[in-house]
Amino acid sequence: MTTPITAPAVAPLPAASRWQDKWAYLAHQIRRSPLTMAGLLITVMVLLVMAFAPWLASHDPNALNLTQRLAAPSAAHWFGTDEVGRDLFSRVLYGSRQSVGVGLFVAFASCFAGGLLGCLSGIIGGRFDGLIMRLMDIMLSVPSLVLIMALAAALGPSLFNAMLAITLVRIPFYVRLARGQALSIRQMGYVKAAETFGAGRWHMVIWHVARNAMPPLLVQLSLDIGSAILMASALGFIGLGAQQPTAEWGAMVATGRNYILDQWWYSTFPGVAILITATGFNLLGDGVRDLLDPRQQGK
Amino acid sequence: MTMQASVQTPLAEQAPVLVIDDLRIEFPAYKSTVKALNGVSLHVNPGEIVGVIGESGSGKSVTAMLSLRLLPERSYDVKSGSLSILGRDMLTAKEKDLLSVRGRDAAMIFQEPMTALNPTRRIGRQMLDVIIHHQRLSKADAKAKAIALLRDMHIADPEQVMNSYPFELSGGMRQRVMIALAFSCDPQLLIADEPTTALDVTVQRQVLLLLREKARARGTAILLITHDMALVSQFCDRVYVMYTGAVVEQGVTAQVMADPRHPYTQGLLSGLPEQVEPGQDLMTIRGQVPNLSALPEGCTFLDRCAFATAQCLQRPPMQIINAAADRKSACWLSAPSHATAQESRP
Amino acid sequence: MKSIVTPRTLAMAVLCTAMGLGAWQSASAAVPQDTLMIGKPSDPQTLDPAVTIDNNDWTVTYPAYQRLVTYKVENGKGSTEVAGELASGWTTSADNLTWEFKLEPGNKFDDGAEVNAEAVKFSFDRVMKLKQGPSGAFPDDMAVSVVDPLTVRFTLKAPYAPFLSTLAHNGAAIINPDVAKKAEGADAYLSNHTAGSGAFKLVNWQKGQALTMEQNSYYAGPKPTLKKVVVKIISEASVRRLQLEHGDLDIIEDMPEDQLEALAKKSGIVVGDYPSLRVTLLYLNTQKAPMNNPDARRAIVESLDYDGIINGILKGKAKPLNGPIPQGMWAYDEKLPAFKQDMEKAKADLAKVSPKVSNLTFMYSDKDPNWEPIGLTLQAGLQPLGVNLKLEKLANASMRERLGTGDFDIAIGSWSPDFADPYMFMNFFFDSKLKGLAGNRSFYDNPAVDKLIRESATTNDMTKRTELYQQAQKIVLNDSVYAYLYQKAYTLPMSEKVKGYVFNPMLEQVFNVGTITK
Amino acid sequence: MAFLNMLRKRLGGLLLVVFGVSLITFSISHLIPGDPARLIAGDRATDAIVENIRHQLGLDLPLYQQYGRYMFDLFHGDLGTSIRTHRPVLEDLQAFFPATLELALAALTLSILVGVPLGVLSAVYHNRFIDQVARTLAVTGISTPAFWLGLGLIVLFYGHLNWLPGSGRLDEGLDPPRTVTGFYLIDTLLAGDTGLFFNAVQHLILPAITLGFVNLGVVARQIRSAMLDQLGEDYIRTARAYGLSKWAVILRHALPNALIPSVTVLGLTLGDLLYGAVLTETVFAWPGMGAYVVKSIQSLDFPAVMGFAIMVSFIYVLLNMAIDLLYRLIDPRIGEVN
Repeated sequence: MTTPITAPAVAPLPAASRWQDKWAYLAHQIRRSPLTMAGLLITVMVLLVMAFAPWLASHDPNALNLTQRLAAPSAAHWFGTDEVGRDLFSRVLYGSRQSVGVGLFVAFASCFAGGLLGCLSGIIGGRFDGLIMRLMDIMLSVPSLVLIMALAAALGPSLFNAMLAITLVRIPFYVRLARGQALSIRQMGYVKAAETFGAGRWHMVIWHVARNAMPPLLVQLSLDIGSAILMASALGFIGLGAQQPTAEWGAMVATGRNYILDQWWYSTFPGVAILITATGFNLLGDGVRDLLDPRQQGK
Repeated sequence: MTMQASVQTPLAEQAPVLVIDDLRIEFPAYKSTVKALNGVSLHVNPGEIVGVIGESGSGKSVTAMLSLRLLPERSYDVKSGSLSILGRDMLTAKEKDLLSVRGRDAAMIFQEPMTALNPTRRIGRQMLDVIIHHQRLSKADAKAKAIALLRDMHIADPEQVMNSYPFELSGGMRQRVMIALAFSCDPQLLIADEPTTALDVTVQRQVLLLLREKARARGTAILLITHDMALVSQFCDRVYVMYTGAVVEQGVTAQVMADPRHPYTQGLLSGLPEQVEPGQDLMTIRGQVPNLSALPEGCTFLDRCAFATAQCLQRPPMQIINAAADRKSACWLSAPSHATAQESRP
Repeated sequence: MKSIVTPRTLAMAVLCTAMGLGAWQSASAAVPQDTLMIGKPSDPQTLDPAVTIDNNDWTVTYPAYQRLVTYKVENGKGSTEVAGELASGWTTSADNLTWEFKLEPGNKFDDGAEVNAEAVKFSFDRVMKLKQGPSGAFPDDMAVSVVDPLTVRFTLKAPYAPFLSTLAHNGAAIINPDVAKKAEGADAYLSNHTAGSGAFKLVNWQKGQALTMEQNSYYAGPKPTLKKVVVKIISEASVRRLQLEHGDLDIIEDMPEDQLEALAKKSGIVVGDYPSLRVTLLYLNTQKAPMNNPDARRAIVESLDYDGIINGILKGKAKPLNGPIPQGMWAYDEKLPAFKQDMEKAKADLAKVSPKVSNLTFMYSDKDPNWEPIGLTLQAGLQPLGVNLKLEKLANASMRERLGTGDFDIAIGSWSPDFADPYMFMNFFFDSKLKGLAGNRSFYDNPAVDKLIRESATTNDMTKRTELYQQAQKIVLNDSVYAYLYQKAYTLPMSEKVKGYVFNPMLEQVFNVGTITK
Repeated sequence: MAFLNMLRKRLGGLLLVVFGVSLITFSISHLIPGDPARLIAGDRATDAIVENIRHQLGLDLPLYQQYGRYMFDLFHGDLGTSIRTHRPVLEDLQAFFPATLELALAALTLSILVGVPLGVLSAVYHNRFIDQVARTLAVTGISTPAFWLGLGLIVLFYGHLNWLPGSGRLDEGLDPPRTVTGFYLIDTLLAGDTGLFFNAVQHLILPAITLGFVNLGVVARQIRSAMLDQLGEDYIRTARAYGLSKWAVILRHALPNALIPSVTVLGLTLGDLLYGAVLTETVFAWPGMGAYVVKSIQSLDFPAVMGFAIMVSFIYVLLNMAIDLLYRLIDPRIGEVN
């Protein structure tokens, strides 16, 4: 490459490597991008709602009132009530615990499992690598929703099983990513050095590789949370997610669609909740990608 | 087009094709600004070959890019000064007006001919794009012109080259294509940014000779950006030495080579053996280029200079050494009274 | 220079096209006068009368085929009594084991072939040979023989009281024997086509979209006024409703109660409301602790908020039950009191159960949107009694599997009769031979009850049968074998242009398209 | 030679994938609790009836024999018979697949028509207001639950405005065109019936928007990132240095080169659209594979689910191959020159 055509790249990163400076620089980058900022704000807000749902909710989310069925939004019920008279505002708040919880769990679990498997596959190589990669090829080519639905049907419908199923289908992406990193790190030689420590030091090797493969995995992870939230709500929508009376956004939209013409609020509010939350996480994920992906820097 | 411009015309008799005057620009960065150019003044006369030499970070490439205003808009702030090509102010011109300057009045050749050409477009298409854009020629005429240009660049089989993708050609061949492209609209000025750095040593020489031959033949002026002193000494009429975004020494090449007045120029020349092959990196000056976002008050070469005095805490202006030859240097020591700097060189 | 199409012009072009199309749409024609449009949520699974046991398929098959007998229509209302359709009359032997049917001459299949005794024999032999769902309605050992071209004889090994009623059932359809000559074989052909002598025949089935039926030109009965019947598949209830409101559909099935009220207020739309025999009930697993204890079952029956369910969730579109046999079916016992919530008694009964009941599961599926709120209601009712009810929502298929194996505490279901006989509510529900999916889903096992209901099934005297069934009812009600929630009205939103619809409780989702006018 | 090698490798991969997918789906479908024979027999069937059906379907054979039988039939082009519809699975899929493909292609076209300009604008005006707007739109697309958007669109455009139809592929009462390709847009034109063609287009608009909106975000993101890469390249600077106008540079130089790496991503989104159609199809009563497979799973229709999975995997691998080929065609740098 030629000399950069923008600013001579002498200064931007602070020379000091103290962590305070790094954080200050990070904060500066986030502040510079209004979208990342918005994503961060939404995410923080959603996490707060998750944590403080019991204090924020105006009603018991599971309390039935058959005389107050499908009531329109009012001072008593800000988002109205559902078909058995439960307060929708409270249910939307509590629903964040299921929907966002699943998103976070799935993203982190599949990143961890896939990252580990990918690193191992890349380091060990040979037949093990071939086997793992073929398996991942197959998993990638099975339609994911079918796999998830079949798994959920096999294990029985529950939020936990839905989580496991989504995690499983997300794993191949991380395996490929981590393996690619592991291979290129292997080329760089210092894994070889670690290998000379002997077979007893495998964890050292894995640690080396994993630490270096981390940035792209983190980028993928941050981009994945939003889609995991959507996938969880899609499962809820077709009835394979959380079980009643637990509040879950996708299931609420699904039930609410029966009433969409006369009781618009029922599926609108949980739908908006999904939209806003997923948007927040996706914006934040975009921001993280821009920060961590070297290709996007300096442009 | 002014083809009659005599190659041997003494300097500064006609209006210069490029004039840069006291140009200061900054790049905003995190918690600071990078002061990339700090009062650059230079000019190129018609038909002249002018070298600009300096380390990376000296601002030479920024100067070249800014001449055609190719830096991304809004990424920099012009603090002062002006830049004009053939009398047209390039810094304030509308983007639309620049389009007729770029490629026609002034053309540019880049360092890496592999990436400087569109990798997925055939050479012919890329040449025709430019020729048809600037000259009202039919496609057939433009094609004939492109072939003639390529042949003129000593390319044996122009048709085949026209039909090739950049990756199918050798580095030297690609640079010949670039030169052909540069001359396609008979520009008055050609800015060559490290045109041979990426090439083999043997090819470098051929390409430069070709470039000079064609420029002289057409009366085109060249601004040659390089970090290679040997190259300047062999090809340029005049030279500007740049350091930390400013010209620190200027003059006719032979004079500068024979009698460098700025310690930085001396440093550049000190490692230069006689009959050096171009392309070798000869920088042997100790220390580092200072951070452009935090330049010292005084002379920016202070930390690396063996002759620094208390006076150097104040930044030296350009000292005129020989007004007639436009010979200047930005060192307190280069004033006539301190003309002994060269002798006292260790 | 600007030879290429820029994204901007493209976007403009797309936008203009879309707007042009929008304008064009409003000019599109409404449904023609002689076409009846019926909207239903899902595609039929199979059209083979010997295979289908799903009313959803019968919308198409019932009007395409004829049977030996059919339900009478009295004063525009469907009756549970039968009259001859293809049969002009029949005789029964004294021991009720031999039935002989005389066929009306002149009936023809949709290819012009005569409907004769051979066809009847072919159809019933096929049902009994395939041994799929519909065969369950007929006695196992039934034999069919041709006496002459227009006389057919059924021979039973044991008396079977509901026999005549079962012949009006969809599975008793008379099929054109020529289907055996079809290249793909009769079974494959019949699952996709109709081959009957009914007023209409299927002409086109766009899978997942629509089934188009046209008049059978050989139909011997009075010529229908409708030329065409189209069954559209539209899964979203809200979309079906919008299409009815816009006049794109004439009749829509399976609407949630909550939409009916708003729908009824729209001009040009009538919501038909018919007393039906469809009962909704809870299966209480009598073979699994703690529900094997009658006191635990009684507590469930007493803790249910019947009023809240009927008036809240069902918006009053249902009637409370007082026993296994719903109102409108003979042998219904009007002297029994309706079920009522009684938390005090429930508490007392629950206290008798040891060990203490603290956890129960409630199994349901998404087949009926009311099941979930009912589960939530039961959950809320049991909470003050210290019982934690876990709701388990399954795909309908998985739920049926577990119903069959008895892997549940409490489950919910609906049941509508296939033929007009209390046999559907007593023998299927309580006979210890029919445990599991077959009907006895509470896995009830009581020899005394078995004896009463089996005797009733083989007796021909209606008064005697009623007496036997009412005796059995007392025993099972005391045992709280099921929790009877409600008897739901059949509601059918349709355009007010549709005239002459006759509802028959045995034939939900079946439309008398031969006599409907528009 | 390189091409033949690629083809051979891919075909080998295809066999492996079909084998693996069939094994996985077969195992899963037999893990799912549920007895298909019971389901067919219906609620009131006796054990004898169920047993008979089980025997007819070969469900009483040992598992390995069932799998063996299945694979044998598979290689003879027979995907078995659907338990739910009683029809050959292949026939069912043939009936439903064109509708899904037509919808997915329409959604892809729509998302490209809007997503590419959006991505280009976003990259050209990097970090400026237009970029923020375009990115917000893209992220919103990715974050919108399709089932929810679809319902909203129906209520608005069909329910309130009555501009566009809300379900199905044609108006009620219209007879579909004679099946040639199964794509109504093509079949109606082949039949020369423009009225029917426009009707089919109208029906396609809302579902395509619903499905395409999600993909729009993916496309815009990909194009933005690829454009940013290209705009930073030296040849862009060259083109500008030779006086080509900003948009000439962007559209003639940067965009084609940004599209080359994007072809892979965009092509693979077609796969996502095919699977993603499931929910959209349910909402719009679109008679495609999505609704079919959801119902099949719910009714434990193993042969149908397996047939679907195998066919989709097959398509996925074929799609990959096609993209590889396309890539070779449009990128002169990959080829057999060297």
